[in-house]
Amino acid sequence: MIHIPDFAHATTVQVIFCFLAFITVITAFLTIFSRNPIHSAIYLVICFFSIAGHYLLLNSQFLAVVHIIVYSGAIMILFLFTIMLMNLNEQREVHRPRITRLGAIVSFCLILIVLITIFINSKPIVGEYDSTGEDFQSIKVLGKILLDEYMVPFEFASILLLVAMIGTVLLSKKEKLNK
Amino acid sequence: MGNILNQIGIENYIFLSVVLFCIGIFGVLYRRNAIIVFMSIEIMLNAVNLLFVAFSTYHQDAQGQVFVFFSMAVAAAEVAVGLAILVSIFRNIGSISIDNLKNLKG
Amino acid sequence: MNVSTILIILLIGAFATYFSGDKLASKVALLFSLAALGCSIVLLNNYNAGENISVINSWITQPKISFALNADGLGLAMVLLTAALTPIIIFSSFGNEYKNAKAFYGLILFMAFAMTGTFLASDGLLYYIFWELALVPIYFIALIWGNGDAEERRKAVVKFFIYTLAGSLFMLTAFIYLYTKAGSFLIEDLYKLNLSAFEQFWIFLAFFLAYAIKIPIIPFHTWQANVYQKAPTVGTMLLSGIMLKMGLYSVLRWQLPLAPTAAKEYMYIFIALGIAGVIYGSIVALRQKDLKKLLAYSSLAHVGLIAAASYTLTLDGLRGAVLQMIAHGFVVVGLFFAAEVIFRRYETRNIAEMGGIRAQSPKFTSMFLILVLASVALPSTFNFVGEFTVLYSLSQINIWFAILGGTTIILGAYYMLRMFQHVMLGETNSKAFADVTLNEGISFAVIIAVLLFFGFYPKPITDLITPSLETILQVINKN
Amino acid sequence: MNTLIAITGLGIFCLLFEILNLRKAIVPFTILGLLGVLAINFCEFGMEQSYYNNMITVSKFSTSFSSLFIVLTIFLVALSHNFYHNHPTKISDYVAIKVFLLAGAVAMVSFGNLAMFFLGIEILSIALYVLAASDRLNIKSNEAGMKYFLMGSFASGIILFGICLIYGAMGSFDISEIHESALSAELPIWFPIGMILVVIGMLFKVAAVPFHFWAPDVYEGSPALTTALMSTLAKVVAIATLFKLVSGMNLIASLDNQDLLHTFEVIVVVLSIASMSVGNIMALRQVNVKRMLAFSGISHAGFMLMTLLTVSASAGVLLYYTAAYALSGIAAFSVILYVCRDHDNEDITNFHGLGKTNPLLAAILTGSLLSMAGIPIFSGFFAKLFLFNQTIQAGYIGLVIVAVINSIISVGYYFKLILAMYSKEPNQERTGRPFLIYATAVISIALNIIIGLFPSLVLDLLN
Amino acid sequence: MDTNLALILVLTPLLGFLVNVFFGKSLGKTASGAIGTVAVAISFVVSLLLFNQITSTGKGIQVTLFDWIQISNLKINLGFLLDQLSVLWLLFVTGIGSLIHLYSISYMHDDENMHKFFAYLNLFVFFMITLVIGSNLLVLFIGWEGVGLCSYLLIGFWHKNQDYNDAAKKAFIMNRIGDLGLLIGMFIIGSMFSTLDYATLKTAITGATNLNLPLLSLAALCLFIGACGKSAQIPLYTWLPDAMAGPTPVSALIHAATMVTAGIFMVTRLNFVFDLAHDVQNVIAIIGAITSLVAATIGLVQTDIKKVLAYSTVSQLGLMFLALGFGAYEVAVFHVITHAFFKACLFLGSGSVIHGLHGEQDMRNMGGLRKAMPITFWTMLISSLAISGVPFFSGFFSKDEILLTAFHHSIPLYVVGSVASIMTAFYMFRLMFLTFFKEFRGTEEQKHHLHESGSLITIPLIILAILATFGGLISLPGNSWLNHYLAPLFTKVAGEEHHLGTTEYTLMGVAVLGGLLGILIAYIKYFKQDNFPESDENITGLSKVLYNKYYVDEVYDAVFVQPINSLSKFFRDYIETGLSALVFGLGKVTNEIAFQGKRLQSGSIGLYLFVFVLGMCAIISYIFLAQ
Repeated sequence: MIHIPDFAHATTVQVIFCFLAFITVITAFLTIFSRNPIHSAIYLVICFFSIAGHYLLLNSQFLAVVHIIVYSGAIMILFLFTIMLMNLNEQREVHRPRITRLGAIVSFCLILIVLITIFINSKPIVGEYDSTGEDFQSIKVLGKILLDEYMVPFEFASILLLVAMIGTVLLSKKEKLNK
Repeated sequence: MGNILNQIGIENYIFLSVVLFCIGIFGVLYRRNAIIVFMSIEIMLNAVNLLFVAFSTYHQDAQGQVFVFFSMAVAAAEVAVGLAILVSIFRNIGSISIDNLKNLKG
Repeated sequence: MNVSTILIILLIGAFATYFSGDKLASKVALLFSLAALGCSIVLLNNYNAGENISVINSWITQPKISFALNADGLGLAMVLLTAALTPIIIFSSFGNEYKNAKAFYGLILFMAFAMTGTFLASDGLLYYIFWELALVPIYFIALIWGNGDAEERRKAVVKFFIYTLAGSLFMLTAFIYLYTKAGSFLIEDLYKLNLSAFEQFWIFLAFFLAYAIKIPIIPFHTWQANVYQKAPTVGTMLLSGIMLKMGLYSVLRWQLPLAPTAAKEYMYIFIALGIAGVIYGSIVALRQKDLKKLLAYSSLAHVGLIAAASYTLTLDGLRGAVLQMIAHGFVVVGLFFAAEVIFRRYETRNIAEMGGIRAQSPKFTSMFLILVLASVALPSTFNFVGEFTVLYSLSQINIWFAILGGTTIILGAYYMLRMFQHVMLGETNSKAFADVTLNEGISFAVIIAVLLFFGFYPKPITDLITPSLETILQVINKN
Repeated sequence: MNTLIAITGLGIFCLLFEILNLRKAIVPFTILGLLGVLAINFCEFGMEQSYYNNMITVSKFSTSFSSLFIVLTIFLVALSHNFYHNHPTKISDYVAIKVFLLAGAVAMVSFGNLAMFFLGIEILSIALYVLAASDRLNIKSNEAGMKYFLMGSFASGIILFGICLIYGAMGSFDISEIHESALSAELPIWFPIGMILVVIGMLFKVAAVPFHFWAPDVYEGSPALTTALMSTLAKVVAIATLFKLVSGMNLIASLDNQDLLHTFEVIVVVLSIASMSVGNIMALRQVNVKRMLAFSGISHAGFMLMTLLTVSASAGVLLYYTAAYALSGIAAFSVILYVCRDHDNEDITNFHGLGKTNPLLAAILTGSLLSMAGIPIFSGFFAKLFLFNQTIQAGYIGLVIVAVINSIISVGYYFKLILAMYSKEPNQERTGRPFLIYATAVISIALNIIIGLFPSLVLDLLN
Repeated sequence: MDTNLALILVLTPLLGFLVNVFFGKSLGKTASGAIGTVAVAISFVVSLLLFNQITSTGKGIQVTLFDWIQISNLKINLGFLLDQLSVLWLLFVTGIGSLIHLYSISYMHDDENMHKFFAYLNLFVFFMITLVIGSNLLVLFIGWEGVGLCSYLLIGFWHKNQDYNDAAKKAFIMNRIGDLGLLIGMFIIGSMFSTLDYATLKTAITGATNLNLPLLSLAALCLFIGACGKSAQIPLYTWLPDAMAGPTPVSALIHAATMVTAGIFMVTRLNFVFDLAHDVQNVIAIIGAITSLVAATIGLVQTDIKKVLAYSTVSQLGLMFLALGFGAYEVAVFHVITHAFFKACLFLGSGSVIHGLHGEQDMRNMGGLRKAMPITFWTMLISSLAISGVPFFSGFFSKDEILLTAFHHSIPLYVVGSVASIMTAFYMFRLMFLTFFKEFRGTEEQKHHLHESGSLITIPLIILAILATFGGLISLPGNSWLNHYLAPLFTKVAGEEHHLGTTEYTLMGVAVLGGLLGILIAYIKYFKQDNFPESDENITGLSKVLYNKYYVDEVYDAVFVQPINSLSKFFRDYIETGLSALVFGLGKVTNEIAFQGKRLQSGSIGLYLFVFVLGMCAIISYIFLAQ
């Protein structure tokens, strides 16, 4: 069952969680509903920051930092850069048929209801969450795992980035056509 | 310090993620502006990342967090390629509305 | 030396023909087909001498599929039919000029290869493969070298292909189902199966669909007339002379023994269907304007009778069916060749535009008439032997079957003589009609000789096929 | 593992060649290199081994599928020479991307950890997005790239969500651990949900109904060589990976444990039927050959999905089917590349009279289409045979009958192309006999026939 | 020795046929005619030898050549049986055959295809011999269908005329209807007794204790249908008058003397079967009587000389069947023989007339030929007297025996037969008067060319006239050589001869008077009163019905031919197209679905993703929420 927080006796952590969750959801919605892409981008950044807040709440500081750097920093800048480049800030979306919106809303509700129902129906987790007390998410541990156990995927991710890089170059490179 | 999930519960993280993920899906379906659609996909990926971290705490295991790094790398690569494609479309047809992409059909 | 030799000769022949170039192709093809004929005669000799000429090699281990060729009397008889008709068909085409002849003759030999394989295969899957392989060459022969309006031909040929393929795929399903029961595709193992009546019913039906379309039995015949009409005559000969015998042969070899209970239970329905085909085909043939179409419907009527006989499950029925298959194979090839001979001179197949040929070409007329008479089963031709046996077997089941089936001798005479009258007789035609050339004459002569010889002395064939038919009947009656 | 390393190295060499200005050597070198990789891969065959904390697991399954991928890539690289003739400055990029794509593909069938799987599929996808959009001045190519990208990342998101739920249930990304704990009684519902989401994501990649809509549009819009890649390599990789996921993570047993197996099988049957039917029926009215082959690919996906019903026994069958399908696809596409090289579309009219102007190519295309239609001696027939056999043995005779009906429908459109080649008059001159295209076509159709005549060669690898 | 003799007998005509087919044209007309004639003559000589042998030994000769058709329970040999019956038939077949061949040399001399004519005639003789001497029903069937074929070929000999071809086709098809009956009869007999061999069959039937008589009757009925077709009985008789389209020697040989008697031969051959089937015998008698009456009435008003003879033939055949129906096989055989003589003579005579008039066959355009063609006139007169039953000519004895037999069994049938006989006398002499008396009514041109035919034509006429006169001697009432000769064939008491009592003599007298009455009426009407038949359009009333043969052809056409043709059209235009459309329809429906499906594939990413999400929802909820 849904664990309904007892607001009267809510702990600080619970209040923070609710607040952050609220911000996350609202800004995510606003990202979608904003007419102006720049506004969307701003809302998205806020959304990402709130997610970083969740990470902090879960005590994974390193990840939060990386998240902010990658998303709010790199990716968002990329988005904004593109928006500027295309001069889209005031572009109104052309005719958006009602059927599309209806379809979107229907599928949103549907998938949400289905997923939520399944998770509600599932066996609840009972008892205490175990806490080994061991350090499992400090930079040190993460580094060990990433560069030792997960070395191959780590290297492989470089290939992923290489491919993305070559691809982007390929897509943007002008060439002399010798037809 | 005890497990933080004792105070919040893993279910709530799941629900939050699901809601966020569905908002992402909704965005993809709802908007016709390709950039916003990209952003919606980012929301979807972030919803999953959040859940990864929650599960990582749940299992007291760092692998989930490590996976988030990969996920971020993937997201970055995708966005790069996606925007490159978008730019080239914009150069060709001067619009980024995905409604204009209906030449291929039937 | 075993039966695979024939297959190898034909296959090599197909490639050799293709690589010999357009000019030589027809001769090379003839040579190889004659070699195959010689080889099959030698094999027949060896077989009669008691030598083992079968082959069995394992091919695919999982699922277990063997390269098994078994030549019993029935198989050999059909192989001989194929081997004898192929050179005749090739030789009969010498009067025509074909574009890209190397491919044309190569395909003919390839088709002969596949059909021979079908008659020999004793592994269900191998059989199926040959069965399907035979379909591809005739598709191209009809498509590329056919005649008439290209669009209509395309339609007819594609319909033919899809239709026959549709039927055979259900057969494949049935085979696979049998395999899951028997663990092998070998015919002996399949014969040993004891299936429930329900299973047998469906298997019988699946096989029936394949064969009913191929033979064809009404109402699955709609592809036939159009394809016969549109295909080049060589293709029509291959189709009607040999290929539809594949269907009939398969009824005997596969369908009946694999589902004997169903065969016995539904016998009457299928006999009735065959006989309905006889009457229907004959009646439709009456009012055909196109010579080849008329012959196609006549073929429909004849094979209906053969099919009906096959389903009687009596030795007479099976034997009559086989005899009639062979006889019909020869006669129908001859008749289509006659149509081609006329076409070479008049460039038409429309009966209304013919007539009055007899006065100009007595030799051709005589040969044509003999073929017509053989086709209506005049005693002293091979067809009579077959038809008599067939009708006799039907009369043993129910006298009405024989009476209704026997209308073929009345209706057959009606449409064939009517056709002969309008094509050959009447006031001398204003267009000149050269009498048959030597080449054409030889083809006719060979066919006629065969028909007459076996008309009086069918014993060699009867002796050849009877033991294997008895074996099949034993399997049918095992429980 | 060595295979993966070698492939990656080869990709980097390709990039180096561009820098060293050895453009002309790229294609031959890559082909030779890939042949070497193939040899390395062969050496690994039969050695059950896992590398680097079980990140990569080499098994018969992975090596045999990897070999297939490598062979396909060799063909695709060989075809690149002529295809990118007009883009000399980009050829290294193209070839390198294909080689990296191969690396992703190999990772997808030999992963031992879901991280490798995810990275592999992303490398594959991103490479494909790029290749689809690579004709940057062509709006259709752009559109294809965009559509593929949007839907692909959407699907990636779903796969990621699935992986996340699996992790949530298992606490691990390791395949062998998941395999073991999949049968535990206290398994949270997250695992099957996650698995189903992953499966759905993969179904998107293999273009099964109802996740197939991207395929025709993307196939049509992409440059022909990319379409060849998608319809052969990418599809084969996706289905192999799907199979490995389902078998490797013990999904069937786990579902059985939770009484969900029946509904899952129903879903598979329904999707398989739907894919076959939709693919075949929709293909009937297509005039663009690539689009037609896209729908044909959808229907073949439906056929291949049937293997999921008999996971324990059908790895060999799947390998055979994919090999047969991909080889005939390569043969078909090499002819299409030849015929349509000077056209901006791939309409059937371009094929008119090919039987007269280029009989060899026409014969090869005919052969490959016959193989796809399942006419004997071509391996496509045996593929269907083994598949049907397997499925009937599992008791799904109804499914097989539907499959049979679909095979019949499929003949309708395959023969449309054959008809165009043989029964229409040529409408253009076709000059030039590019060696690599001819060689690729001949070799691939020859391989197709060889494995048709000796199916045990392939079939017994995994039995 | 016997085998060789039998083979020579059979194969000589075949050889003649082959020689004429392959070399006839180059040999020239006379040579080919000579070869044809000699071939048959040799057979005739062989027949004589065999006849000699049979009469001396009294035993039949059985010759077996080889196995022919194998059927599980019955094995059919290709073999010959030469016994009294077959040798008798052989004698007149080859004998009359030789004469007609001889006649044809002259008659057909102007025809460019004369070698073919002789080839066909030889082929006919070959098949006829096979029919007669076959040792089992199936060999008989070879000949049976073979003669049908030759009949087809010879009726349509002048193949440029499509009407003749139609007649030929009609003959063949009508025969085939009968043949089907014969086949079915054979099947029944084969399955009952496991043999088709006459000798074995006879022992089987006579020795059997509990026969399935109804089934045997059915077999007999079927066999009789076969005989009806071949011997032109109701309802299958209409082909025979049309068959007159062929050259006259053909009509004489095939359609009067030999082939049409095959039915009688077969019934006589299988007398032991028919003896057991009394109902069928009654049917045979009734049909025979009706046929003879109907044909005779039609014959009354025909104006074509050959048509008159044709209907006369049908009528006479009817009389023979009347006899068969009463089990009086030897009587029927006797009439067959005498009929062969006088009818052949009549046909050849009419041929001579037609030859003299260059193809004119309408009696309205003849007359007064007596002087120009005396030999023809006299021979025909003799034959007419014979057929009319004038005493002491052959026909008198045979016809009288039939009527006697009929009288003993059934008075009504006797009356019918007698009326038919009177009519016969009438129309025969009508023919004679119209043709040979009065003035010539043809054109001047024809008149100018009138002449008696050559000796090759007249010699056969004379021989046949002699035979027609004295042929009756072989079976004189009270002392019948024929009956003794045939006795071994029959199971019943051999030819229960009628004792010549008062009744018999009275009946004889009545018959003679009847015949004379017929002649008298004809004399009054066509000689005294100078009537001659109206031209076609002026014929009215009953005559018109008769002249148009009771409209039987039209009825058959409307009842059988037209429905089959319209059925054929219906099948072709509707059922075939319908079935075809059904198959194509499946394809069309699939195509239509595809067309609708294409609209779903609209190119919109939104839609694609929407379906994606819906599919995902459906799958997840089905798996996890369905329980």
